[in-house]
Amino acid sequence: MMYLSVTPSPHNLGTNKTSRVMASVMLATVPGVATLIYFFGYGVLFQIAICCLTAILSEMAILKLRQKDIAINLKDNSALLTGILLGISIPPLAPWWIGVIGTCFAIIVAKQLYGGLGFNLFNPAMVGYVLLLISFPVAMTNWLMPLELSHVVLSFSDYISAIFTGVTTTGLSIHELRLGIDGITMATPLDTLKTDLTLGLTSGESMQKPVFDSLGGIGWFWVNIAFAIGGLALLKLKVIRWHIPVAVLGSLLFFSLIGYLLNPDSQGSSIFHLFNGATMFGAFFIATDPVTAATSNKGRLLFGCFIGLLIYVIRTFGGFPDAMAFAILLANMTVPVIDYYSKPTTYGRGGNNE
Amino acid sequence: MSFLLIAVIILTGLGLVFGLLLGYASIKFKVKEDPVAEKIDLLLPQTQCGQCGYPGCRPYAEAVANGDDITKCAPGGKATIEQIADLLSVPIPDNSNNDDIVIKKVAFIIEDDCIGCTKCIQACPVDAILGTTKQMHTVIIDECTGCDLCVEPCPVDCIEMIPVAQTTKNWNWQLNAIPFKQLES
Amino acid sequence: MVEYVLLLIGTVLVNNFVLVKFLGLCPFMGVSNKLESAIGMSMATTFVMTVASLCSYLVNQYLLAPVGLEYLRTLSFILVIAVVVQFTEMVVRKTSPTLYRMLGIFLPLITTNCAVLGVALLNVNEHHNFIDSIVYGFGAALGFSLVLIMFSAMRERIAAADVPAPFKGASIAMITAGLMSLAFMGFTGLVK
Amino acid sequence: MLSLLSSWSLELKTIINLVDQGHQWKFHGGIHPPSRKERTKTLAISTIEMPQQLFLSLSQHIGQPAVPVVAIGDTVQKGQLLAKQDGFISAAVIAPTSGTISDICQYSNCHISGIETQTIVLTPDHLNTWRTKLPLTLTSDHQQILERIKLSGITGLGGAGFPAAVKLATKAAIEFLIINGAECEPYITSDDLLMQERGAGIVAGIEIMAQLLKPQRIIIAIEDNKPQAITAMKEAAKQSIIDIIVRAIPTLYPAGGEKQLIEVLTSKQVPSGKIPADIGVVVQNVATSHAIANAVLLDEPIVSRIVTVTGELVDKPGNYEVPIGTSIEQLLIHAQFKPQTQQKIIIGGPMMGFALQQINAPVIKSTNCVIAASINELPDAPPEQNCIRCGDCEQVCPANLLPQQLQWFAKDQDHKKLNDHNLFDCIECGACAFVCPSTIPLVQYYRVAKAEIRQTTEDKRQADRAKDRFEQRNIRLERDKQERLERSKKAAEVRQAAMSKNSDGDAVAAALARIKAKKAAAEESSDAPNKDRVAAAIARAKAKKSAQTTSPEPAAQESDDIDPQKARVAAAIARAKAKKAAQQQKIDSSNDQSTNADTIETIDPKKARIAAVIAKAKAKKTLELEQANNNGNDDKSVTVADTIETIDPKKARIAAVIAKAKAKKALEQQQSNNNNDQR
Repeated sequence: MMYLSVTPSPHNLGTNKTSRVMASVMLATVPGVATLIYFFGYGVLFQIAICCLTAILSEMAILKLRQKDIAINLKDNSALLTGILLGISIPPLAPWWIGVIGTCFAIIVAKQLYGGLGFNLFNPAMVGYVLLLISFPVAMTNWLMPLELSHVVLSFSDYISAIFTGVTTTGLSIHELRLGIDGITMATPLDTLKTDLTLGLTSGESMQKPVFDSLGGIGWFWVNIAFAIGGLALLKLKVIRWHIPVAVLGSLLFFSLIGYLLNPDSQGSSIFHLFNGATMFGAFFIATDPVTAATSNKGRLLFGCFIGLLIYVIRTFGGFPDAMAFAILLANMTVPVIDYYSKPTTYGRGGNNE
Repeated sequence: MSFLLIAVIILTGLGLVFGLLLGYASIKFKVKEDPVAEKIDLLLPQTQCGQCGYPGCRPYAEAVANGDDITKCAPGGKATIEQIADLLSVPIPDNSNNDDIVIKKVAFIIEDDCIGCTKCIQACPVDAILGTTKQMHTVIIDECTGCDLCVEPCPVDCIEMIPVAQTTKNWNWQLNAIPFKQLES
Repeated sequence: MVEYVLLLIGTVLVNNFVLVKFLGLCPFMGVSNKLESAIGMSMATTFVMTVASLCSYLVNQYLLAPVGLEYLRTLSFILVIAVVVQFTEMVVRKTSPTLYRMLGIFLPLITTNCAVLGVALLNVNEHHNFIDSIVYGFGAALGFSLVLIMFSAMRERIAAADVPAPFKGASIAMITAGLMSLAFMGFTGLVK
Repeated sequence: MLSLLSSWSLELKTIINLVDQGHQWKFHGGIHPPSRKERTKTLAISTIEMPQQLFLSLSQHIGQPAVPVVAIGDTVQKGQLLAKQDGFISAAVIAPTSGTISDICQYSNCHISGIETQTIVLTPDHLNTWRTKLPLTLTSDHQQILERIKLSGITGLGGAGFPAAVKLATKAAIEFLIINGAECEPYITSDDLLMQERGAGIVAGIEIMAQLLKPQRIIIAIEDNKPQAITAMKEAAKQSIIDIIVRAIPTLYPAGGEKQLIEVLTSKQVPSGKIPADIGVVVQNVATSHAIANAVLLDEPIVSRIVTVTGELVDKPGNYEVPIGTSIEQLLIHAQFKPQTQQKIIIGGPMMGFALQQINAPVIKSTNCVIAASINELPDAPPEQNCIRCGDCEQVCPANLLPQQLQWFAKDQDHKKLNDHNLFDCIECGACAFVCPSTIPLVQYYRVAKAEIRQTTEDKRQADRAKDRFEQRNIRLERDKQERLERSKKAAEVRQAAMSKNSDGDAVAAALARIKAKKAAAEESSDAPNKDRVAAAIARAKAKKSAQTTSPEPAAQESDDIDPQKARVAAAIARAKAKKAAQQQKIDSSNDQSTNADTIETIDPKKARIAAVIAKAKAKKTLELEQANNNGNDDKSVTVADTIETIDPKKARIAAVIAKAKAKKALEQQQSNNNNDQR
């Protein structure tokens, strides 16, 4: 018996697949994660592991509840990616339940309640992060100091113990770990600058602190460089397009430059903004999430510029030291409106024809 | 006492001033009759079939504008109900069991049986039947709205409602053609 | 001048009436199904809020305060608001019948939009002067409009989404509003 | 106005100058699907043996089907007109060889829908004799040349099948005549080979079109992956008497799309809803050009075309010159088709072509390629996943649309938004679906949405028409009523005038008499003949009963019980039988005007019909009377039903109709009774 298979055109398809897109993004985080480990220890790895596990379990649970095909939906790797991105964002020695709560909220509320991949309005990882930041501000700002400034050397088991019990095997609490050699609590460079500025110091004075070096914050510069390399690889692989990262970085550069030139004493320099905190990570990995970004190229540029502006405004004037998550969520909110008003001109509707 | 009086005077004065203002505005911004019936009429399929209980589409449109049930139009089906609901900003009634797709049919006169009584001609709301006394009648297919009204009056039951034939010209993609069928050859 | 700009930014973003103060949620949920109606609603509300805060300031300052009738504030403010809304309704009905139909019951219900009364009362509480009041009213309305328009565009998108049955409609809209509120916390501390 | 005109002409000049300088532009998006042309791009055009039968569909083109001008059994010669074009947008059908017309029937067509169309079946006599040829020359009258192209049934041979003469008959001032040799779809090489081998013919066609259109520039566009074709065409163009530019354009799907090609070559965009001629451009396919040359200069209308047969499942792929109407099955067999349990036969390219539903469908004028693909070669798309809004589709869309937004709206059936996002500017090239990482059949969603919108628009148009007609009718009825009133008023006035002249009493008496007479007549006409007729029927029935053995006795019996449904069935059976009998025996019967059914004589069928009809009407009236009298089902229906037993088919028919009418009435009666009971 001979059968003719009748399918609609086009009959040949490209090779790009969603799962491949997601996997490429995951792979591209490797340099950044490696740098994080180099400067801040193995804690990051555990956080990523915790978040990934939670992400997959919660996604499976919801898919099961909704009676959808678990295998097919998990294979798109999107839950795993959310887990990785959130894991990277969480302080390395945060207690284990931080990652679990954040990821559950991200996957269940921000993603699956909207119908799953493709329907969510907000970037799930950032929703999870913001929730954690607001609910557990102390735990979420407990970034470790760079290893080279630390007075204790932590073993592998110390990380596990710290994450799951709150103290290292030698009995040091996370707070004690964060004490510098001089006995002063260390914060992230952005945090330090913010605190110092509110205390009346100029940015120049603040920069003298040990957490800074000539390039900005110790370690953070290289972390950002590493994420930027990963991002450029994604650009090269055509997994993401240039519009959003360029717009984010460009507008951040632009606004911070204006701010710095107008008032150099109370603000960080452009370089400081570009290579600190989550700037590169956000610009290349979070903001480029296609689901929650604008559609057209014009819209993407606008979207990116808006993120850059918000990062600068909130970092400089707002109450939070790093603003990537808020900026992205706020920009996510504007996406449908941006899409509505940034349609490209369709062929034959240019109006400059006879 | 004067305290109370002042309060009363002030509030009354306020009310009076605002009242005058609104009165003036109501004259200035007077709106003529709402053309909603017209808009509803445009949404109806214009089969003039009378299945809604009104003589034609326009009367039903007016009735809907005055609050009648929006689910009475059988030929329009679910799509029309949704459009009217959308226009009037009312929820779509759940009990509208018009889920099935309305298949377009046209009247067909079995010419052998036709006795030329002209009864169907009188019944047709859109003058889509041609013929005269004691002559065989025929339907102008392009004009037939498929309203069914000619079937009943026919004394010899020679009118049938037949679905419009599919040709390569009126053929269209159906969504259910998407799932990749296989054909034996 | 700078203080007005700060007041405006503060009212629009930091102390957003809908997402931070949780005022005016009724039209926020009710008229956000379609972008067009949301835009119409925000224009109407902006007009009402600005004019109402202006009028209520005048009424309070020059009518009630001089004779010590502050206890009639709520009553007279509602009167003012009702008149302004009624006026707006007439204008909208005349100028845009489609918008009038789309807004439906929510147009007269601007009267009971607590954000409007809220603006008027907060003006008094915060001892705003005449221009402050107008800016505050306008800022509140702007914040309301901004959020409403974004929200309605998002809801149009949600309408096409495969939302689980128990969360369809208002519940997912509520969740979205909650997430928006979460995002708006990022503005905390922007203006002291 | 004048300045506008001059600026326009200035702009035009600059465009032409730029074109002359070899400037090319880009269209938005585009993709590079694997070309897969290697297998056939070097295979010379070859012919296949004449099949046993040719199937010439009357709908090989866009527009109205052609109208046959031959009948079954006719002998035709090669090139003879078989069906003429019907209307402006239509094309003639030509005999591809000499032979006899063996049938004109519904047959599968080479169409995406798989719906059968009217088809002329030609059995070749294998002599292949041409009809007499009357070649024209380049200098012939334009009208004559156009007429010749029309009569030769030439349609666009690139795929869409738009009648070629329509494009050439344009009155617009033409700046660019573009000859499309881009052939951007994968697999297809038929145009490539045509250009390589028959460049002179193509150029001859171009010369004819240039004669008709008087374009300022003529450009042959060929994708740069066909170097041999480019060389061949450059060579041919050099021989020509006119200036022809041969332009290699970058290989990028869908550069061969008409609108995209225009943009690449001239930077102009065809405004939405307009045709290229509106901006002074005409595009024709190379094969069309070749066909035009044949038709005009040799008077050889379109009898064959070049078809690329390729795909993994054919062992002998190639570019075959095939008579129109050859079945695709035969073509595949010639190419040594190795069927598997499952395969796709794609007509056209893999991007925009369609999967064939019946393998016996014929080659039509626009069939440029047949791909017999195994399921591994062109696999079915994996199940659709959720859209992740990656925007890849938007990057490749040659119409600069937002495909993923369109997809959401299409799923949501939001027609307004679809129109806002210019759905109808989509050319269905499939680039978006090709790049979609979630394997969403985007184009399919658009097709369905377009169909729905077209349907809605059509419904709306019909509704408006119906409304107009309804209103017109109401006006007419109202007017008639007024006129009637007017007339009766006038008549009354006349009468009154007459009455006032005569004595009153006379008039009243006369009126009374008139009324009485009328009543009597009415009674008579309805009652008396009927009784006669019924009696006659009974008599007849009795007489014939013995003679008839195969009479539908049970049916008649069943109609005894008052079940109207059964009576109806019986009537229907009787009617069907009667019809059959009538066809066989062709008994002509007649009826004198007194309606006595017994006096039937064989005179003429028309009269018989009249009689039958009168009987029918009468029967109905009787029934009405009866029902008015006894308000229920009575024995008479049995009596009438008995007449079914008659042999005479005509009578049987009459009886059947009566029975049917009766049954209907009875049913209604019963229903109304039931309703009453329920109340």
